[in-house]
Amino acid sequence: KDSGGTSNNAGSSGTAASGCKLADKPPAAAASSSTAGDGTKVDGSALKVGLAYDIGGRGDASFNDSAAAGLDKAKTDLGLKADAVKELTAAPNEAEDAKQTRLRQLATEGYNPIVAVGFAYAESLKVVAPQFPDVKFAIVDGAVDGATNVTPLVFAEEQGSFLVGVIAAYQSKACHVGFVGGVDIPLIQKFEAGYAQGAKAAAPDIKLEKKYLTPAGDFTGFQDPAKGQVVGQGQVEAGADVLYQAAGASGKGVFAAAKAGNAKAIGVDSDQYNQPTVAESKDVIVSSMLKRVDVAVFDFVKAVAKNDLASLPKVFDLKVDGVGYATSGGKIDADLAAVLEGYKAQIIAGKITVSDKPSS
Amino acid sequence: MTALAEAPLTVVPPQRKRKIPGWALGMIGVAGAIALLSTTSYLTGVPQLTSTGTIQTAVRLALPILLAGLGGLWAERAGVVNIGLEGMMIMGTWGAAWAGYQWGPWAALIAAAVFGALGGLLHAIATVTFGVNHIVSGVAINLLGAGLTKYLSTLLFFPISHNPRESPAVPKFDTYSAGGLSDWLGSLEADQRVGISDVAGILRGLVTGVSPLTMLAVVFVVGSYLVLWRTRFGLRLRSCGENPTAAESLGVNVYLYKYAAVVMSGALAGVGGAALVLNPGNPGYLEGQTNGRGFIGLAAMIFGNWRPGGLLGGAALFGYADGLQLRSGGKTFLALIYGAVLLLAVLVVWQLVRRRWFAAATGIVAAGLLYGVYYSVDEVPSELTAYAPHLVTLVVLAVASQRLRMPAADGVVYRRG
Amino acid sequence: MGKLRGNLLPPALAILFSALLCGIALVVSGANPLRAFGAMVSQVGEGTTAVDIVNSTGVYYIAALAVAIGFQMNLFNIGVEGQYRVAAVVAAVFGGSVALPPGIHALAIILVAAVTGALWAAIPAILKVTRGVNEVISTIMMNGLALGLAAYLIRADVFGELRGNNIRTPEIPSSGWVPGIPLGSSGTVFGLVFLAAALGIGYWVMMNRTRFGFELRASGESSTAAAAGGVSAKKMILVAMLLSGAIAGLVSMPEILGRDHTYNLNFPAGIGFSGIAVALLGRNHPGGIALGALLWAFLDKSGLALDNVGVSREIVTIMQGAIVLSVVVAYEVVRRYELAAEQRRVGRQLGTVEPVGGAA
Amino acid sequence: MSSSTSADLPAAIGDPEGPPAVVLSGITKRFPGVVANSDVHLSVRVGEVHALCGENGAGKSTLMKILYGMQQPDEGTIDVAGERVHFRTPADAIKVGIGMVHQHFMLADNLTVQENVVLGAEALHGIGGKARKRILELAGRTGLSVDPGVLVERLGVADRQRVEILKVLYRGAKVIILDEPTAVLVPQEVDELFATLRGMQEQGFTFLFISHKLDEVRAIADSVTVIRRGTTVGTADPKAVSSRQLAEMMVGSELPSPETRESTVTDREVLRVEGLALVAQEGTRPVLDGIDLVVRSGEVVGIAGVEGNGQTELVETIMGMRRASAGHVVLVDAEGNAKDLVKLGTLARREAGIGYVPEDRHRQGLLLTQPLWANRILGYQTRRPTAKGAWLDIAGAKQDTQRIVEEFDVRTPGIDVAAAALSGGNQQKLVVGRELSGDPVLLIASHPTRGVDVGAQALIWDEIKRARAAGLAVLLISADLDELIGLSDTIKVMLRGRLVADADPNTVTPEDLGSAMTGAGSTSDAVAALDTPVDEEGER
Ligand SMILES: Nc1ncnc2c1ncn2[C@@H]1O[C@H](COP(=O)(O)OP(=O)(O)OP(=O)(O)O)[C@@H](O)[C@H]1O
Ligand SMILES: Nc1ncnc2c1ncn2[C@@H]1O[C@H](COP(=O)(O)OP(=O)(O)OP(=O)(O)O)[C@@H](O)[C@H]1O
Ligand SMILES: [Mg+2]
Ligand SMILES: [Mg+2]
Repeated sequence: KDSGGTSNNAGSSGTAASGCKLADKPPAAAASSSTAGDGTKVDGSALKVGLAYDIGGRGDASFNDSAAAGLDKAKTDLGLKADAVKELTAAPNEAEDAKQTRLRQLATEGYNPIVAVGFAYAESLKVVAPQFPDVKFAIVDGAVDGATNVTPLVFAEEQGSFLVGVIAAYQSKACHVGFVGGVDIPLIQKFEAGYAQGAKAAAPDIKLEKKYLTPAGDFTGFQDPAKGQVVGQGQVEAGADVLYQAAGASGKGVFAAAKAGNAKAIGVDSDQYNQPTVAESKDVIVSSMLKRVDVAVFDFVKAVAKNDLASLPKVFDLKVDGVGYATSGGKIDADLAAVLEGYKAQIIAGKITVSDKPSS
Repeated sequence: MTALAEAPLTVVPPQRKRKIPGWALGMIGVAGAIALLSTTSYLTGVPQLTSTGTIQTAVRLALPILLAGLGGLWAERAGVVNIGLEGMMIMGTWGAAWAGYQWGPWAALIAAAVFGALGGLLHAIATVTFGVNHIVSGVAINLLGAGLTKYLSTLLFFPISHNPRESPAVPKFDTYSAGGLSDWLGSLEADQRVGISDVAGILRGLVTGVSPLTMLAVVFVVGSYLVLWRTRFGLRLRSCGENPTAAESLGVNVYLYKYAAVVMSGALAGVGGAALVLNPGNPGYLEGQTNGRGFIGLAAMIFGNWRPGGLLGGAALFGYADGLQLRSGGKTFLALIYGAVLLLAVLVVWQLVRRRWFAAATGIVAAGLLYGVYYSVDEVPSELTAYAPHLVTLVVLAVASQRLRMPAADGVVYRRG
Repeated sequence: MGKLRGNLLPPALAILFSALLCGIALVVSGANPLRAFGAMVSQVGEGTTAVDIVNSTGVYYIAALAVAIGFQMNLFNIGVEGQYRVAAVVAAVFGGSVALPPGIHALAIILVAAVTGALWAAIPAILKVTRGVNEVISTIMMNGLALGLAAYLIRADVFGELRGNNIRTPEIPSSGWVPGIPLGSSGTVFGLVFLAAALGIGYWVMMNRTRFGFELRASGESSTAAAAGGVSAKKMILVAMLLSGAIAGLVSMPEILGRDHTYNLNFPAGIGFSGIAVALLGRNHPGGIALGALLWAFLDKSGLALDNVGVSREIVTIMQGAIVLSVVVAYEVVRRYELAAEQRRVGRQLGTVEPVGGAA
Repeated sequence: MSSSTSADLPAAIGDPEGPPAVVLSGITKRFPGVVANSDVHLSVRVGEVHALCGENGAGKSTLMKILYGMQQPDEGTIDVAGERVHFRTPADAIKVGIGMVHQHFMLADNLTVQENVVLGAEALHGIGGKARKRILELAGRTGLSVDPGVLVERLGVADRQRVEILKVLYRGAKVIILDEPTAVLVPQEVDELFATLRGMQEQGFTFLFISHKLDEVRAIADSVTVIRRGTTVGTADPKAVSSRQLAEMMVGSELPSPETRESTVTDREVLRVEGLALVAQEGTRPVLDGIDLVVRSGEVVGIAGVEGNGQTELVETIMGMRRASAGHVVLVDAEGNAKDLVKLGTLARREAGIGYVPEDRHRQGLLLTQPLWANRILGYQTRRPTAKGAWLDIAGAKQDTQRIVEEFDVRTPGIDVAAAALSGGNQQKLVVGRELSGDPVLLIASHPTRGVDVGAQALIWDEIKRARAAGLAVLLISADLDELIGLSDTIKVMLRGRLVADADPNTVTPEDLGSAMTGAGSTSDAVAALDTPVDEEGER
């Protein structure tokens, strides 16, 4: 009988336990302060908010859930009434007009603002938004050219991924890290690009494994933990000892592979250390790249309530805490935290620009 | 009637003497495959082809396919085409998660079998009792299986997992390794000696981190062979797939055996679904988790010529190709192309010996083309390697289809009387 | 009269049976079935749902015709799914990269789509004819390969272009669009819905009035009798498969030329499989398929309304599965009954029902 | 009835002085549209060979299937050895010692002889070595000399027949039903079979024997029961009645005869086959080998041969349904233009003027669920009156179907009924009518009257003779040697894919033909061996 997680990783070459030769640490950050919390109480009780989720909807433990959290926060903080909220969810493989119908339905029932969660709604909004010029729409992860009543809520995933790349470099004993993407689409490539750049910045000699589970268009890559596990295991055996996944539900397989191979893992989107569905492997999760869809949704609703959409950032990036990293589980010590804050400050200050396209 | 016995009255195809028994042929095939892989691995410098991890992965990926394929085998040996395996597998994943969450992995296994069997029962009612076209019924069952599980998980899993498309985590089986043997093989593999290391890697992959489910699957394969080919039950079941009218005329209750076979088929497919849930990496049920594996199982069964041993080979090939592309991507895929060139070369020589000029020429052209690809491309685009298993299946079927022999009454709607 | 009854009774019974089944499921899960069904029906009047149903009927109709051509001769083209996807990409790429006069441009795109679909279907057809490869398996494999090919073709470094987080083919200029019938706030009916209707008529004429249709049906009914009657099975397989593929290639044309003007990552999947179900519902008859497509589209589109009344939308999928299964069972039962009735009728008319006594 | 060897008398059926082995009384069985059996009475004594005669569709097979438990009677009772029995499945009938050899082989090709034999009777000796031993013991009695481990697909017809009998023996049956066992056998094989039956009869076996060949019935049977249109007409002593009397009992009228009066043979060649060869898909052994054949206008050339010697393949190769590996098929049309068809497809050959009556009307001749007029189109989908160019001419097809129905006396309520609703004979009349409609120069007729009742048979013979007189060339394949001798102007004997002998229909007897067909050599001047001797090496 196998005693769980002691299987040797044959591939991890001689450098084991020695860690990376690290680059110079960035200058310590000046005590950064978040821009949030400007004190004034905003009243949103008059709003009727509609949410159109992407596949998965509330409860997907991923970005839909995160959007839901933003909505819930608006309920408590802005006084949004529970019955003044409507949430609808997309079905897998549905046609374009189903998305349009969903948005239109919310609009005709008087919901305003309406948040579309996921770039899949971009094409539909292009059609629907002009039909309801008075309704304020927002789209998470996307933008609609030329529609003035659609607020894009986009994130600098590459910046957050940069920081977890740094974490990976500092945590890796073999100086060899891995990235597992769910589906090979531009959005996920942003994660890869930032991660690779961050890891390289912290440890120029670092080796990187990367793999996408399925090519663009085949979205089963977000739904196949078995494949995630295989790829994760492959990367561990190739020598990687910190794995970063941006693979939706398939990420669970990556965590399991990391656990079985005595490696570490980095979660994505929300703080996965605290997520019940991956509780089994929580001890290997050193951090998660946070994509604060909840912040964006909340800020958007708040801005609508204040009638001040211009105050919203163009991109939810490190500066506005739109992205970040999680520290739950206590795997990030004070030294590393200082380093991370240093990099963060440099990125915010524009001294480091993080590319959103993988280099190769 | 002695005089008659001497004069052959009909144009009988000459009796081909099978000098070599099936199992030996299988062993030779396996040995050949290992030799081919280790040569390729040596010549291209890609050790992943035969590493422990690759083999372990192949086993894991092959498992659900193998079980689904076995399900297909049972049904088709009794003459019922089961394209609804995918739906039955989905029902299995759901059942496994539902019971496994509450009562542990063994309960999961049983529940998966029961749920799959229910799908099989439905297929049997439609095809055997009502004489519906088998493909048609299968398509409908796939729809139904997907719908039912979605509905049930919204109903039952959502309150616990807070996700309508997912179950709560399900406890898993422990895995087992052949301790000393595994370590010894590991040291052999690490030696990097041509051939020996390869064989050691492959063997080690087979004895390390084995789940009880894998052992069970092996038991099922051997058991299916024994039951179907060595017992009276199996003989009767197969006779329903070969000539149901004849079977009925000898007092075999064809409907009953068809029902038994199709229900068994569903149960096996269900267990295949359980393998997905209980495999490492899967917390539990997840919508869309089967991802077409039921269909692949069917392909593996056809590939295996409706025999358990062949099916094992087909599932292994699929698991291997998929594992390889997932673990190491385009580079190893190129190595495989190189391996295919080697294989073709061997085949060409064989055809030349047998004076089959046309076949040999075709082989040379194909080998040339493949070698051209190998030579000119650095890495195959990941979009294409992702479906390497599909491509391999297609190519292998194209090459081997004419040697395949399905049960004579497979897919034929049978009516009593 | 009897014929009509034989054709209409089974589906009516099946729908009733399935509705009953789903009603029970709803009651068991604590929902009110009448309210659910009521919501679905009233949804038709909402917003653009009615138009969406019509548009979607057209798409399903084309897919089902493609499937039905094969079914007529017991050829199971499970590959419509892959055929329409590959055709859509190639046609979209073609349409977006050539400049042609209006009308001709659209026609050329449609032609390219049909040819591409046919070529993709040609592979399993040739494998079946020359190598005896079962088309069910080969077309399933081809569906996988189609996903891969489509993903490759829309790579930004091949034919695709990035749009925010989406990837798509270059937009087809308006000369290649097929205008629809705008119905104001109720939406726009795709112009190519009429293509679907025309295909249906063509299909009927071909099946019932031409030599080719006769040969196709003869091969389906009895391949041995067809062979003795001079119908070449191989030729029929090849032609039927190519024709089926060509029609499959047109499946996404209404949407691409009428609304999207590009192929992107949100391309709907699964229409091919729905097509199989619809063809079964309509019993390969062009009129029946139209009704089946309408029913399917209705269930799909008004199923969105179930979210409003707090009922899981998945009940619709169950209903669809149950309808297909019960409709084929019902057809089979009725077919048996009618054959027996016909034999009885002939027997009565020829007076063989009562034998000529025991006259020795 | 466990492992009783066939040498002991079974407990239930044994005593010749006791009650009859089988008594069927008042059996009625209805199918949709037809009453197959109506108040049938039949009594079979222990140890006798009881023959059952009747036209096609008279209900013989149905009656036997009822006795064997395959079908349940609507009315009536069955007594076996004096005891009332109710069979729900064949297993019940097997249990009381009834066995049946069916009209059509009931064998699974892809299973071995042993598997076929033990299937369903595994309880007796298992499925392994013991069963094998028992099979070898019994095999001698039936003359079967193959290894029980070979696949049935490797066996010829006669051996398959033996396996069928072996199956029955293995189950320890004492009452054996033989439904047309001789249909596929040549006279010599029939004699062998009869010798076997007589031997077994002495050991106490009881036989129910069905045959359309009345001479055979008179040769083997101890008593004969005649069935007409589902009812028993009476029982007779076969030694006391002539074949003709028997036949008239069956039909209730005069018997037709296939004899042709005067020769209409001309010297204009219509079909010339040269060196035709066909190689089966696997293996290199030719199925057809160097076939040379000429059919002239007004001539009927008959091909005799034991089933499975390549007649089917010859016809299908001439029709283009199989690709010849060598040779020529030259057809001369009415204008005298010769054309080699060997590269053309079936349709082109039909268009060139060949009519084709296939051997199996259900599988090859008809679209069973389609109306009669649609069946008229099959094979003529490119020609008037059923088609105009690429378009079907449905009105034309209906009209011409109506003509055939009238001219050929097809008994049907209309041309819109499905072909499946017609009886076999009427279906065949439709097929023959269709194939004589396209102004053919050559008719290829495979078993044109197989399984067709006497009335339809006479009509079909008449039509063929009429067309022949009008100059049609006919290639006739038939297993019915009387038909072959009666209709043909020339007979050729086919053996193992070759034409090995010519026979003169004016002088040859069925026995002569039979021995030529089995390769036993010519025993008569009427059969002249051709100069291509049988290739002995081909026997392996
Ligand atoms: N399963 C069935 N369903 C409907 N009709 C049937 C069925 N079996 C037989 N019949 C009909 O019953 C009648 C008797 O058929 P049966 O096969 O018993 O005749 P038979 O005397 O054996 O003829 P043959 O000499 O051709 O063997 C026929 O008219 C046939 O059409
Ligand atoms: N199993 C069956 N189910 C339905 N109808 C049947 C069945 N068997 C026979 N029949 C019907 O019985 C009629 C003739 O059958 P059958 O084969 O017994 O006729 P036949 O005169 O003996 O000719 P044949 O030589 O072709 O058998 C047809 O109408 C046929 O469709
Ligand atoms: Mg008959
Ligand atoms: Mg009969």
